[in-house]
Amino acid sequence: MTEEFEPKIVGFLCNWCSYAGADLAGVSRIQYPPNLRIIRVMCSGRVDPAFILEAFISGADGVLIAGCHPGDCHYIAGNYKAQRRGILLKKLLEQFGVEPQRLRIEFVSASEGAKFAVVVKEMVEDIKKLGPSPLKARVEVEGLIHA
Amino acid sequence: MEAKQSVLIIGGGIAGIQASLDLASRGMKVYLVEKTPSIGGRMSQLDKTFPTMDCSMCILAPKMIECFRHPNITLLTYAEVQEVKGSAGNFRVKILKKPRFVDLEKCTGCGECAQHCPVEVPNEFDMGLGVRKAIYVPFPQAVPLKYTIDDENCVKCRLCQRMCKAGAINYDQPPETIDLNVGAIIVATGFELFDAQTRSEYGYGKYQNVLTSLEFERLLSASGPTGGHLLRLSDGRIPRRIAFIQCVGSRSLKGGVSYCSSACCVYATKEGVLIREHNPECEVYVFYNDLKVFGKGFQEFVNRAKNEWGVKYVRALPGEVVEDPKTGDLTIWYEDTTENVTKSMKADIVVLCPALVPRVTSKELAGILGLELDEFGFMKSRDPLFAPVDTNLPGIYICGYCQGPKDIPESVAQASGAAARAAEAIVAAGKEAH
Amino acid sequence: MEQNEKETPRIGVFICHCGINIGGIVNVLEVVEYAKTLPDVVYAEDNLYTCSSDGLNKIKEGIAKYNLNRVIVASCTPRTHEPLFRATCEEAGVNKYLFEMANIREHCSWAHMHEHERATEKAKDIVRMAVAKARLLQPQTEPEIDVTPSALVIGGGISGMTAALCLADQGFKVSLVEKEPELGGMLRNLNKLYPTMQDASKSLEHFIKAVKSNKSIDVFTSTAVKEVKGFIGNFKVTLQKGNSETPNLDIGTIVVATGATILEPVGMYGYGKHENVITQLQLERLLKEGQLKKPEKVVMIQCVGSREEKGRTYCSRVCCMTALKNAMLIRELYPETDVYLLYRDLQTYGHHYEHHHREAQEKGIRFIKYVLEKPPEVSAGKNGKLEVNVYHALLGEPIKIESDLVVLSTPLIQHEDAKELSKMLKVPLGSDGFFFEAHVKLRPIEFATDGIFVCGTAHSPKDTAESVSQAFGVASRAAIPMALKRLRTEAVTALVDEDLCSGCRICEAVCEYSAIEMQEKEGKLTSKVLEALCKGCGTCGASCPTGAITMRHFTDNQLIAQVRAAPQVAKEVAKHD
Amino acid sequence: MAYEPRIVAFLCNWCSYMGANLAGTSRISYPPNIRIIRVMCSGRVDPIFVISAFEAGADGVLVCGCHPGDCHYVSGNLKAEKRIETTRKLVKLLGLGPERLRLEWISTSEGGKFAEVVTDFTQKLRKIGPSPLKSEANPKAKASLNVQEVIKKAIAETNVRYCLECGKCSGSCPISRLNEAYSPRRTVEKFLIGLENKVLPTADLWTCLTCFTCTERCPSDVKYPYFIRACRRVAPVDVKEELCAHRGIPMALSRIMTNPKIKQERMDWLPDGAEISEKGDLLYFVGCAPYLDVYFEDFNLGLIKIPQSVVKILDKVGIKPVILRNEKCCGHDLLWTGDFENFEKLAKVNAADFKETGAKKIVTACPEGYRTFKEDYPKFLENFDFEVLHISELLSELIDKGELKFDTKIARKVVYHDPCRLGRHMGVYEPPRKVLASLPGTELVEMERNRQNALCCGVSSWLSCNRYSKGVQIDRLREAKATGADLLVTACHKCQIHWKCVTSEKLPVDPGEVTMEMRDLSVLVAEALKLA
Repeated sequence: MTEEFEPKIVGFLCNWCSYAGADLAGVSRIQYPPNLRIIRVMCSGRVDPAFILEAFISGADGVLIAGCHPGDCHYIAGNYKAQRRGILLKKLLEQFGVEPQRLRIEFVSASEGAKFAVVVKEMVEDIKKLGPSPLKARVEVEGLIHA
Repeated sequence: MEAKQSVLIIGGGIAGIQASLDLASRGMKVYLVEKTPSIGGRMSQLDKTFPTMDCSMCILAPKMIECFRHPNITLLTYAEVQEVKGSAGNFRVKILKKPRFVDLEKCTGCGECAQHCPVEVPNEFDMGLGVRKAIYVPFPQAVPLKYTIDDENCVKCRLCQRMCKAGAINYDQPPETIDLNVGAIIVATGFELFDAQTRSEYGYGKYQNVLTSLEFERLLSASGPTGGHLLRLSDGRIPRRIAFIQCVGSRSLKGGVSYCSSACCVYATKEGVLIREHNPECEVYVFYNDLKVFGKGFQEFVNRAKNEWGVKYVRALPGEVVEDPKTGDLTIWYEDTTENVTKSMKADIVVLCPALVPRVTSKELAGILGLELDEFGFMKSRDPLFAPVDTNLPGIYICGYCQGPKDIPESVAQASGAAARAAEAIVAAGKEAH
Repeated sequence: MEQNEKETPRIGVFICHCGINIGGIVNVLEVVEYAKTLPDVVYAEDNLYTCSSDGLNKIKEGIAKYNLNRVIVASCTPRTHEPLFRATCEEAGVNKYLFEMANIREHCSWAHMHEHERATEKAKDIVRMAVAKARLLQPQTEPEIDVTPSALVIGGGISGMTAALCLADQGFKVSLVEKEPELGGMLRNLNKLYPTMQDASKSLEHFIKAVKSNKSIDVFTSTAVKEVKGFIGNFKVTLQKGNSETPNLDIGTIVVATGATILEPVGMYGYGKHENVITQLQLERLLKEGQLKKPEKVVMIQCVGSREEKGRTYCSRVCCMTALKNAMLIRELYPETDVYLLYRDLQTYGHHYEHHHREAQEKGIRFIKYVLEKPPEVSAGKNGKLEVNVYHALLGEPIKIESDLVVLSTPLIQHEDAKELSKMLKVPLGSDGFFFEAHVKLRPIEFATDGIFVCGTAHSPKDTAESVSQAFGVASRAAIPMALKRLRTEAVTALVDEDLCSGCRICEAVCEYSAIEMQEKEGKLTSKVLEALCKGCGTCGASCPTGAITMRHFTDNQLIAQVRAAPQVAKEVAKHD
Repeated sequence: MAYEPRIVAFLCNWCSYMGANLAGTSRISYPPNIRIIRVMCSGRVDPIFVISAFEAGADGVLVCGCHPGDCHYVSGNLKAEKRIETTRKLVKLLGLGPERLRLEWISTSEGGKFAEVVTDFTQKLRKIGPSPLKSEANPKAKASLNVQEVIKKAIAETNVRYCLECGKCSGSCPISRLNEAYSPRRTVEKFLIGLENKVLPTADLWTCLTCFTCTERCPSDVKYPYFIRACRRVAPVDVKEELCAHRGIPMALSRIMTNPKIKQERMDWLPDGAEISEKGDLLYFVGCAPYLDVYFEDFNLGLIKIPQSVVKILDKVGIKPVILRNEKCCGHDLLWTGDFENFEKLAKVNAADFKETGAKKIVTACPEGYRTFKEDYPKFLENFDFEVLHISELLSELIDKGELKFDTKIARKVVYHDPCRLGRHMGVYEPPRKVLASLPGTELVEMERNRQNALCCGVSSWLSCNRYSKGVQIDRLREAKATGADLLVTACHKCQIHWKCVTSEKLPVDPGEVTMEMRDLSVLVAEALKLA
């Protein structure tokens, strides 16, 4: 099929800031490409590395984790922990041959609808450049797809 | 709900919200009256809050929604207190509910009406910098998320009525009077800005690039008229230098109020830091007299602003601001009192920090309630030392800025204080009854 | 609660047009048809406004007609509408935690208004993800705990006494603990109180009498808190008087009102070297006892040991007003005495204090601003006088004052023993040494740990009026759980699989709410969640190496199911079935 | 004892002084009434020498120089001739009699002529009789005051004690901007911490323009100009005299007028046919126009047109104003230069004369007089209860009543300058604008800084006329010019004098940027009524 590659991105958004930010983007009718699939978590600290790997294995071309700005975390410091894990995880992904740019960690506050849209736009463009996730290819070849 | 167990709270800002939640969550019935179409008050207009730089709306919105959802809280927005009779334990209150011309039950807040409304008017929420329609919600996170037709500007084209699938528009909606019976009353009517135009030497209202701090707050806000892009309104240019002027009308024995508004030094610092975040190229100068850093973490915040963010402080209240009519650039004349030299500085935007003053309407409200005001129009405490939230009348309590200058945490703590006193009064009334 | 697992999910999906907000962009009917193809979906329909009362009835009818045990509404954001739909489900007998929301407005139709087809595809994906999670949803109950209607107030100063009295008058029992033999705290040292200039000791008498005579208040003087166990509503507190230990108190909520003390400026400006260099507090006492001999020239120095570049950086808030007050008292006492006030920035905030400043100006107090870089110098001068040299920053000139009394304004600082208390209560101290509240802006007088509150100068320097204000506030916050008697706690909490738990304590370390404690079970150390304290953020779950911890309502398999559903392409999935 | 005139004579060193010597060596006798002061050239004789001689009680003043053409300094004597002419006019206005001032050419060889001149002058003065100023004690003498007390009182009364040292005053002060050394804030602060001696003997005390810009803006309501005025009263006089422009002639004239015996001849300006009354409801206070018109005649400002216009306008609406033929100075300049004693004397005399006429209303075309009568007299005198109007107020009243009809089109773009005394001192901003706006054909434009923010014309009370004040003047003219207007209207004589003065000197800027046609409000109105 000749149609342009449209990456699938899985986004983990914390309930208190980033999810609200995404809401605001919508409310303010700020347009961004429809490639993101949002999963709401109470706190970005909840995002287990396993979820992220799972996303890639399931065929995601990119993963976004968005949490409150430092200091804003509804749970005091969950967002820091997410941040720290993210950095480690990028290294890990490289081991798997997944470009670290496919994982993006962002602070998006409830008032940053515009920023949220920008983040998604950028990510979609970046990943379009990278092409489909190598992991996805492998997964399909090795037939590890979850029924 | 019997009168003794219910409380009337006047003012839907952060203080009124906190008092409402405190009382409601302990099982008391609360009527929260707000004269605008949405609760949220001043705090909802702020971009960030000092000294933590919390996003204001992020931390406020959940509380607003909690108020809306709480089974013990009845929101009476777009409403005003008309008459109060009776005494502690048993007040009889008349509330005037102004017509929204929109059926609260039917309106789903989808916004289709506003999308098609042809009338654009300056948006109060953005301090008039942005525009809204004649049918509007004050801001996207408004609570309740219900639309209101502002009668003055509506041209009755009925487009909204045609667009509204829910059939919520009702041009014939009459004003409504509600009778309440409450055991206690809490007043939390907050503040407004001193009219910066009275200090004509700064050219506010005459020069487009001279703004008040609240206008500037909206200009900084991601949800503001420029979507958080820091631009000059006169020509859309990116500012290279922004100057803040403190004490515009405050600490003034003439042409203003004699007290210190208490928040300006630090919120100017906050806005200064935000500017540097937006655009590190843009210089920030804060012209002050005494830097008021008395609050928890304030001095540390100012130190960070100086050392980490490069916000510059000049001990001087400028004499005047003059615009170059060709460029719209502003020249500030001042004496640097620590360098002992009088000089001028060019700036792209000048932000005035006007005195924060009690609501003009508080006089009228005090009249209705029978409360005493002090010389500035603040609600008077029974004893400024040991009964700060009590008034001359038992059963009526005050909190937040309407009681005197304070910042958000002080307002929140005091709101809880007023709630405690209201609860006490109700417990006492209960005892008498038995 | 696990018994529902067997029950096969019967999912109903209600998709909202939201007028034309969704319907105008997303092909809702196509989504409805798609939803019907998804596993365990037994019913799907579209509504003009699902949130309208008519829409809500449709949900109830659906539940009854197709005996649905899972409900999905695909419309707007759960942040505003979830509670409404949850309530509807409960009314129709479906546990509210079996409701899931798919946000196809804010996150879809509004964000992709010009791409109808792809928006529709995305809407389908979002619905599919919701279904994936809904299939695994479990009903939850919000556990309730009892609350002992009795408060512990630590500290018998003006804050503690105010809080105690207010709590007592709200009908609660109060135990007031003061480590000194007398109630009163800092006020016992003070002379007059600004702004009203009333007599500190007179006001204090009145309060102490009120506290002692209040039947609901037990006063423990010369007493310290020895141990605190348990959690909100159910604290067990041990007090110690001398070396006799009192029996445990059952406490519902705790108020920390331990106050602050004043910095002793040893070695600063010749304090300790010249006996006519004293602190503002010593002057206060001299004035109180009428012991101040007539000085010719008094010099007061502000910010002594506060607002420093490093170290004690904070402003102590009360010193400027205290100095102004005492300067005026001296001028009233001895009108010929010149009083110089050497300040950095006058903290005459609020609507009373600037007025005092003006009064001081009328009384001829001489104000001289100095800067941190060039602090004043105090040295021995001629015939027993002191020579104060200060660089007058606003004249740019050095000024020399022959003074016979130098008064140092030193800041309020935290008590030494505060550290122990903070450990005992598991509540933090800030870098300034004062107790650190849960949220600087909106939770200023409570700790992150439920049921423990703070007020007065234990929280940060403040004057009497401000401490009293906070004390009343605390009296409300601390009363709420006691007034409710029973407390509903989070249903969305952490859940430990004790077999998998290796007792590594990582979760204990990462939890900000001290909601995890370790327990011995069959000789094995495992972590245990104190549900009353858990807020359900899930940080512990994410950091658990063995995957022993998961979250209710946001379980690993629920989230992973969503993750797996996310990247698939609707068309293909549709083909599968 | 019989009256013997005292003559003060200024003799030039090269001719007349030698002539006097010759008279002596040749034993030619002449009356001993003369006291000789040697000057290098008669051109050196400044009007203030003459006026001071009269103020000090001289009955006559004689100025002698070389014959035209013989001047050792080419033409000093001709300059003297012109200057003496002007001075004589002033002497005439003062009513001393022009013949009391005499100019003579006496060469080295004319000992005889010298003796004749002295003899003749002495006889003439014997006939005229003694100068009315003679008897008076030196009016310069001032009451001795307790400096500390005066300052303490001023600090309290002018709110200086409330200073927050924010520097808003200095940031507003037109002079501080140009003169780094000057700061109202620092001046105040020195007084507040007991360092007044660092100010009192210095020029700082005489630098303030008393323009009220700082007063207008001070958040602590510090009335700095009043404070300065009070301090000037107890400051050393010599510093002041050094800093007074025109060698202090204006103050000298004012002081002279405190003398009750003075009978001025100041009514020559009255237009033919204009009727004025002795008694009546409305008194028009002319002010210094006649003197200024003479003293600054070289500027050709036609200042005398101002009272003439006023009288004509009043006549047009049928008002025959009372005008005092021996009207005294209002005392404004004395008051603001700290000479309270002589100010009070003038105030008393004026108040008495006003009452005489039975007037209820006092109208003036001079902001200083206006301010002084409305603001200061009531504070210094008991029951000074007149309604005081500035001409612009009266005019706009008349326009409201429709009593003024303008038949001439004044097709000009006009910019109005707010004189400090009229504007910030008294809050009269709108009446002048209203008058201008109602002139047919005029387009009224505003300067960037107008009304309460208007910039001062640069000098007040003839004090501290220096490069800084010139800077202010140029700045203001630039601002006026920048509006694109072609006529600069003010309502104060002195604004015009100061601007004319600065533009007639060598300018630091291109004259095109600042030179502008100027007009007084009343004169322009008269023109619009075809009365000019």
